[in-house]
Amino acid sequence: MPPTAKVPDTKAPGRQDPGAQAPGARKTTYREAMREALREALRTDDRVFLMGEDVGKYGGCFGVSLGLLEEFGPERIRDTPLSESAFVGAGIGAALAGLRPVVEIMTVNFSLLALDQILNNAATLLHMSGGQLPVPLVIRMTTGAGRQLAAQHSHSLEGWYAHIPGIRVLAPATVEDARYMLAPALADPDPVLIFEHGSLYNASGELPEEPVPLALDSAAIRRPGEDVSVITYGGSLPKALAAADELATAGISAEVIDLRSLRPLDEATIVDSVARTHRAVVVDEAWRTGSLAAEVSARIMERAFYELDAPVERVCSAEVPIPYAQRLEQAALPQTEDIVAAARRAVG
Amino acid sequence: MPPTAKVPDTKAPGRQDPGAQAPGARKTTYREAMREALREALRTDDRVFLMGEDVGKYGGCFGVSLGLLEEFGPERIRDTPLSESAFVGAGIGAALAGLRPVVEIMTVNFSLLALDQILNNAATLLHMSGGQLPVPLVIRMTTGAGRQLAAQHSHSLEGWYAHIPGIRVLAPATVEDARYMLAPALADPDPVLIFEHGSLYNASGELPEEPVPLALDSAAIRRPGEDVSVITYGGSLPKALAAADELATAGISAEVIDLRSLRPLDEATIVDSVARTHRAVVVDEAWRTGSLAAEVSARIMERAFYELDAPVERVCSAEVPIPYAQRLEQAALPQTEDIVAAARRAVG
Amino acid sequence: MTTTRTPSTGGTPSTGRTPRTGRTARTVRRAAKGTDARHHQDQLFAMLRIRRFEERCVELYSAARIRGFVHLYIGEEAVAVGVNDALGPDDAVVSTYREHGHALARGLTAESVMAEMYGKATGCSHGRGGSMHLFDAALRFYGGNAIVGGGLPLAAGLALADKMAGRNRVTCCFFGDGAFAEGEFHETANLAALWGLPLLLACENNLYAMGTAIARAQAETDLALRAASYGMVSRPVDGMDVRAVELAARQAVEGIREGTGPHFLELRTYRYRAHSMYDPDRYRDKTEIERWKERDPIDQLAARMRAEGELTDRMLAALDEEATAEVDRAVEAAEAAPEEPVGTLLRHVTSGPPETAPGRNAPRESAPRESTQQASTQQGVS
Amino acid sequence: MTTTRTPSTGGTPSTGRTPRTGRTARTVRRAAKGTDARHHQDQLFAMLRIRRFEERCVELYSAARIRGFVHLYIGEEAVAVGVNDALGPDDAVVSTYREHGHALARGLTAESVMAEMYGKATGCSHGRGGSMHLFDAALRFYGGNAIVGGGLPLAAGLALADKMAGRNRVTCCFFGDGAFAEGEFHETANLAALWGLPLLLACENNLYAMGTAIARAQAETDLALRAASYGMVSRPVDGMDVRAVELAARQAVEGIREGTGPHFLELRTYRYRAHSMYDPDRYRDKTEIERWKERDPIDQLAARMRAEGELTDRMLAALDEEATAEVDRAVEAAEAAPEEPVGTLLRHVTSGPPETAPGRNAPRESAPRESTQQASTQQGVS
Ligand SMILES: Cc1ncc(C[n+]2csc(CCOP(=O)(O)OP(=O)(O)O)c2C)c(N)n1
Ligand SMILES: Cc1ncc(C[n+]2csc(CCOP(=O)(O)OP(=O)(O)O)c2C)c(N)n1
Ligand SMILES: [Mg+2]
Ligand SMILES: [Mg+2]
Repeated sequence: MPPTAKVPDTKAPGRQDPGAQAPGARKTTYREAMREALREALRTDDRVFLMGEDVGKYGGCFGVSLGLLEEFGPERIRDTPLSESAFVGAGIGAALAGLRPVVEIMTVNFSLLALDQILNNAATLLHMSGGQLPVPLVIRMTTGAGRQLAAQHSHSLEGWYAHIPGIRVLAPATVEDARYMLAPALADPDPVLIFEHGSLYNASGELPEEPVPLALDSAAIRRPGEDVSVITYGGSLPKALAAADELATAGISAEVIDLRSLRPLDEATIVDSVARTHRAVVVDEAWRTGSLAAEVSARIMERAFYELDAPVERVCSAEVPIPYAQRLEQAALPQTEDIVAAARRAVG
Repeated sequence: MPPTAKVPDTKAPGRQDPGAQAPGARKTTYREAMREALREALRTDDRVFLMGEDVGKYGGCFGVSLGLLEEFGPERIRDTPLSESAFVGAGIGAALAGLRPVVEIMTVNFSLLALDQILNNAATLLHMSGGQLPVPLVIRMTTGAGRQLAAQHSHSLEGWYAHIPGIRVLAPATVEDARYMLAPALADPDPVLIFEHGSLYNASGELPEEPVPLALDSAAIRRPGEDVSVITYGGSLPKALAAADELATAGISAEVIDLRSLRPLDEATIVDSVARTHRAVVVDEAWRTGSLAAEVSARIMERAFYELDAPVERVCSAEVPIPYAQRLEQAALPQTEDIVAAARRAVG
Repeated sequence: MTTTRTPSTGGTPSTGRTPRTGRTARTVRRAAKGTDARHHQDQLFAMLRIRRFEERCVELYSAARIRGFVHLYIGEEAVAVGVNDALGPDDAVVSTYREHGHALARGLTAESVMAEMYGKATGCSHGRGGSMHLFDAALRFYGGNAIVGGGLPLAAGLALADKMAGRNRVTCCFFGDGAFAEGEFHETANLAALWGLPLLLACENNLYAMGTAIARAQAETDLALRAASYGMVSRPVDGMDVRAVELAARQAVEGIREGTGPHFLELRTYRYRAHSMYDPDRYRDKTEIERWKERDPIDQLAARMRAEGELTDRMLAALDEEATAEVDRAVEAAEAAPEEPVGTLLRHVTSGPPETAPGRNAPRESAPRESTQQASTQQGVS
Repeated sequence: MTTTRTPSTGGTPSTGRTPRTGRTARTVRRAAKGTDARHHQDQLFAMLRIRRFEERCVELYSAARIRGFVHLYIGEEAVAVGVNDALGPDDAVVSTYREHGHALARGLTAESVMAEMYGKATGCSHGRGGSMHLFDAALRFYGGNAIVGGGLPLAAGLALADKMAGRNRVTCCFFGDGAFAEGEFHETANLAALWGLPLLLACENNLYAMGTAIARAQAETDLALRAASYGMVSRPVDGMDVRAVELAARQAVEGIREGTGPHFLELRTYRYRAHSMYDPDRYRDKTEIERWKERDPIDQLAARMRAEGELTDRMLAALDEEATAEVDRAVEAAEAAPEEPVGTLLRHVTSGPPETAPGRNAPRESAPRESTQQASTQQGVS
């Protein structure tokens, strides 16, 4: 018998048809889409402010907030000292006191210094206080490897955050999600963490002129398919789509699912897909052991075991601190050909 | 096809027969067993010292190090200020410089403040330096809930640590393991984390007079059985054994596996057991999503899918910051009856 | 010293949420000579109330009516009462796991605190928090934090929000001498001083962090001196003298309201009891404890009031009786109060319905939000 | 100032591991008048060597021969060279991601550093580390840390081990003005001062943390003053003057060896280049950079040596040529060096054979340990 998991009441389908663009669609980058989202939030809600290391004068360590200081001033585009614990905690306090802070941690690697604040305060205050203290805080950070930044700058720890009850964890993988996830995140009364894979900032895509109201807790089927479900998120989505292309040439029809929300997980979409394809490959840039991919695999075990024609495959990073040398780094990370190989094994 | 996991060369079976006691066995507690292990290490190796908050005059927040200050003095039983990041980092540095520190973090809850040091330095230095800098450090901490200590003092985050390449993660669940895991941990050239479940300190058990050489990376079958494999570790072991007793009265023969090592996982013992029982229940006090139980389930999926007669069940904590009120707390934690129910579901 | 700026919550329990049904004491208070005398009586009562409450906790803990980690404040009452008397109802308080005194001084009822320690539904945190996690959003009492130093960054954020919103409010954060060594103190002190935040850093230096004496934890034991190095106004205060505490806190709060940024008070005090109910207290000389008891904050204030003709034995007995009666009622109410139904286990994990992936015993129905919730969200800026 | 206590490694590259094949320069040096003059030449050479190395890095980065994050030290050379000259071969150095200068001054060869940046097998970290993670256990150069402030606790531990083992060694930890705000600085400073650790806290105050000027990050910008509040000997130093740096570092190291506990140096310096190769440097006034360049450490030392008759144009040209030649050879060697085979991916994750649960591309055979490994484990206490 499956466990008593419950599909959230607020569930609404994510956009599952990225091919169909609204007329007047325009090309932009993931970075610019994030910036537009921030600008919109800052313009429409006085309570919103952006805080973090070098978000102001420097323009954000990956250039996301460039130009915002000039428009909104140093109070609302607030540079902080190198004090991750203090400024994340300050974000929590400011949220408690009615503001809507967007806190930027440069990368997930440094977020460990603020993890106590995130787990023990942000995620916990509502419950510990018996419902008195919601924390409407958004924390953004870059994640992932692939740019030869070596062992201390290449972690994919979003899976850890997905373990924490009380927070929502998002991983926008498309320009559209980068543009439109922030507004509902800010509207959420509880803490929301947004993970932006560093390799995506320069990715470009079409954006419809009209705002797209996005449901935060549904996965999106980025490519429908019949033979195998390739389940992934964030920076691995382009690789999964490339793998699906390649598999198609070999006559294997892969369905590519972008989780979008890492907590809560959209179990229904996953299970529904596996019930159709009977095979699944989970792609996750984190180290294999204890990865989010393990959770997805376990959920499929629990909810779709009798649908499976083959064991769920995981394609993850090698269990090694990410090395600097390009060949070693690439060897450590999940690659398109690994996904193809795993899908082929699954299909048998 | 299963992934290319490799059974470690050093593998030797753990003691799988806790019933047979050596003559001259004596009763002791888990707490005393830990203390004896520390005392032995301090006596036999000058390089060993114990460092942490209140390990000295106070005797350790759970009384483990009581009396050691008197025997070994304040240099080697070293009280620290409340500075988790600094004293854990200092342990790393001292290990690099040839000492063999045992660092005590009062509880896993506070270890988040030192997580950057553990992940980015202890676990990573050997690799980043191309093999030049092994870190022979042991870190001990208490974990787990069940004593009404509420949301900030009841975490079971050892699963997070099991995600980190470069470290070994141990969870002694028996008096014997409490007594004999420390020596091989100290002999390991790499960082070893030892998680002691707070509910075990007062547990008592028999200890043979002769030292028991323990293999660190093998799981132990604490109770052989045929119908279902109950896989667990640490503070949940007593509950799993109680569940097995109860199942036995209903004619269900449960094999109880104590993982002992959370990283590396002894996949061989798990797979071997499941290949015999064809059913598995994983019990883990952590929050369900992203728990170590997910990893065990995913490994069984990958290595023993075709052996399974039913989906692997997980019995974990409810996804809620652990509440103070006794009934709520107990409702949040895995209980013997939950394990029984899961095993019954698995057996069908 | 006048009480004109004294807010009506907190340490002056004749108003606010504290039920004051002790007829005798009220009569006594009415008979008091002037404003000062009355204020002193209020302070005496506030300290007695905390003391009696915690003495009862000892008994209840031994009887296993309350559980978990319980940290007593006995001996340190002047700090909570004196500081709270300097704060207004719009100000905020962030506290520690040793926070019964702060909570009671802030105006939480003994009943709601006691019920919380019983883990009952009527507790101020609906039984989720216990002794270490008392909250009251309406009183701007932000808990209750069991991570040493964990409240400091949060307090800076509350202060930041006030500053950004142009509200002339103060956030007071209590923390211990032990917490001073945590990185969080340093990061918060720097941030607060850098940004000129309206933050009162109230360091309760009781000379020990668990079993570790301050000289074995701090390279520089003059904490006020160390704090001053951040460019904050900073001073040591006799934390056993409620008047000294109140005066220093008032000056600090005034300075903060005038925009001089964060202030630091090193409140030198002492806990008579062990660190927690688990602690066998092996690390202190018993004579040290006795010496501090000679400067007991309640005895000191009572003696001074007597000398100034503000207190008679009868008045003291009446105040004490009232405090005891309130505690009695709190215990009675807590004993009688209902427990939170197990079916509510997943409530308050998120603000919406319970999360997607509940564990065991997950109730399938979503739970309505609490009314207190509204009070706290109404504090929005715009 | 004499050089009697000058160790033979590090900033005096005529010994140690730095290959000195430049015949001209050696001849020049031999001709130098006395010990002082020779020492100054060594320092000049050491700074030139770092400068030329990093100028080449700029080119190589543009040509995509080296990758990742690269942080240049240009302008700050006097700090690395002056401090290292005060350290002995048994002392230890812990550094940051901006550590080419520290590594080269410590005596790592340009070749091993360059090869590391190329990600080659001959690199000092076997290609695992890159620019931000240079290591050399034999030289007690403990890296290379890309977490701001992350090296501080580790350095305290190295110093603690020395103190416990009764070894009269010093650990020097470099970190920036930005790192000063991290909790790790505070915790480490307190711990080191409390325990009297033989630790030299070498704070490189280059006025910026990425794009954040010090006044926008530190409530008290006089960092030496702040550090003194921990009860450490602490002083500001002109970090553009290698002699001033060496003198201050020598005094500090002597004090530390005499058992006076940790010392703090605020080395006031400036980076000419952007924070990293990614940084468009929008946050600084170009005239500010020009003003600092007028106090260039290499030019300053050269001018002083000229005035003292210790340097001629020809000598300078020869030194420069030698530095350039070493860098040329390093680049050549790095270009030619082999890459680490992909099959070694899982090597060095643990000291034993690769872990149980490798990910993709896991080699099935276990890998032998490196020989450098032995050097570092031989440092055991007993
Ligand atoms: C980060 C962290 N480390 C350790 C503990 C365990 N602990 C609880 S209270 C305490 C002592 C704190 O001392 P101090 O700050 O002086 O406050 P006091 O208890 O004296 O009021 C310790 C070590 C904790 N709760 N959090
Ligand atoms: C904990 C952490 N936070 C943020 C960063 C990103 N970062 C790298 S260097 C740097 C600035 C550090 O400034 P400083 O300490 O003054 O050293 P400098 O670069 O000036 O030498 C920042 C913010 C990081 N690497 N680690
Ligand atoms: Mg204290
Ligand atoms: Mg700097």
